[in-house]
Amino acid sequence: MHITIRLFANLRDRAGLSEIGLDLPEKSTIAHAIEQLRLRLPTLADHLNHIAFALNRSYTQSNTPLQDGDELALIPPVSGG
Amino acid sequence: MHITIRLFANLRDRAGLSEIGLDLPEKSTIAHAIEQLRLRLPTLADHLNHIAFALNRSYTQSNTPLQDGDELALIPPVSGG
Amino acid sequence: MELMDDWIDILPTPLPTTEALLFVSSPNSGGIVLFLGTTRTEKNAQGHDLAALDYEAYPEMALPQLQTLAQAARSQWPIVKQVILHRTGRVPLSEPSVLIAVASPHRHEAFAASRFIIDAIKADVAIWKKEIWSDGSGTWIHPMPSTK
Amino acid sequence: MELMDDWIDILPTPLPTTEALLFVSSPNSGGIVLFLGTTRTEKNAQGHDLAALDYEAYPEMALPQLQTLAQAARSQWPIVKQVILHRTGRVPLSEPSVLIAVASPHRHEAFAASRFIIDAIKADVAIWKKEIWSDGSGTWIHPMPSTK
Repeated sequence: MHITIRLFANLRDRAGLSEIGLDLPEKSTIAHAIEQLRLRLPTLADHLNHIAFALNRSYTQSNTPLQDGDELALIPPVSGG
Repeated sequence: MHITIRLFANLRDRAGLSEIGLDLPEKSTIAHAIEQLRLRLPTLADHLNHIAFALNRSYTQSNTPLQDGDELALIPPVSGG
Repeated sequence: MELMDDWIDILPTPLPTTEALLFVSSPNSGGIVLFLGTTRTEKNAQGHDLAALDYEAYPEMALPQLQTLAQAARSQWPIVKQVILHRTGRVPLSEPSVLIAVASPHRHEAFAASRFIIDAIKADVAIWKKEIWSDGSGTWIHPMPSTK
Repeated sequence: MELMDDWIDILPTPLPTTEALLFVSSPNSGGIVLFLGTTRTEKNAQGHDLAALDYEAYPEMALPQLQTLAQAARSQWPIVKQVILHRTGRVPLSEPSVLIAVASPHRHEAFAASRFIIDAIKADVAIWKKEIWSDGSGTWIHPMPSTK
């Protein structure tokens, strides 16, 4: 399956990308996707420890299974307002 | 001595006056002035029970002695804002 | 006592909201709270609609009271700038009768100070309102202590 | 769900304060609270002045989050009208990055609701700020849970 990962703020700046596509085996979870991302973009590795996950625009946990076409957003601690 | 009494809101409307001068014996207190006022303006009598007193623009008690030239304001319950 | 940073007045004209917000804007402020007090539509026991409010002040006392309130707010919170304006005379229902604007370093201070100021105005300051009904009659509002 | 009584948006332009106050004005309102979030001047460890803020949103998520917050406020307080606007892109220090306006029947409701909304925005909504310093360098602000 294919998912899209969206990057914001410090992650986007570090990666130089706001979006990245990942191909993953069936039954992968968010945690599996993050492992793949660490390999593909090692520069992000140090910044993936305090993030939250939004799957298709709702917060969720890292053990959530993914489906083809999902949009997974990595949400660093927010600072709006 | 001579003092000036200032009237506001319902008291001013009832009296048809915003200000009234009173001549009082020496050593009169605010309470004495109010007794004089009841005699002079009986229409106010029913409305003098819940008022506060401001002597020369500061709140004070009814046993406060008056001095010549004082401005005594009768302050009905306030409703600004 | 930072008098140039406080704008306090009793005015017979519509309250200048835009000017108040400009006045409190400051590079030392992290948050601005503006409070506008307005009056709701209402019917009286005779079925008449509330048409307007008439506000009367004892200005020689009320203005120093507002200034004292401003100082009391400064003694409790680190206020950068503040505005306290009260309107007198006839006020249409849609227009504010009182305006409070507070700028402070952190937002909670501006919320707390502006709420303190409006609560104190309603409790203590020598200003009265008369409800004017659609038939032209008027009712002075003099809340008894137990109803406030 | 009273959607016409809520104005909620994320905008790349200066926030329209006057329009927001007009929007919430209503004959059913007894008080309006407007909150404007601004940023204080500051120096970094290198002695550079804070020059501006850059705000970035995940708009497809942040906008529904703001709408959910508006509904959460309505479920807790009898809100007549409300506005929640957040600015994105470069924001000069003197200009607000966030605007909340709430009109309610009684003043305490508008104070409580506007404070609830700004606190929730800062805690949960997918928006980030980067401090831009006078030497052109930038620092993303990602508060750790313990420092929030």
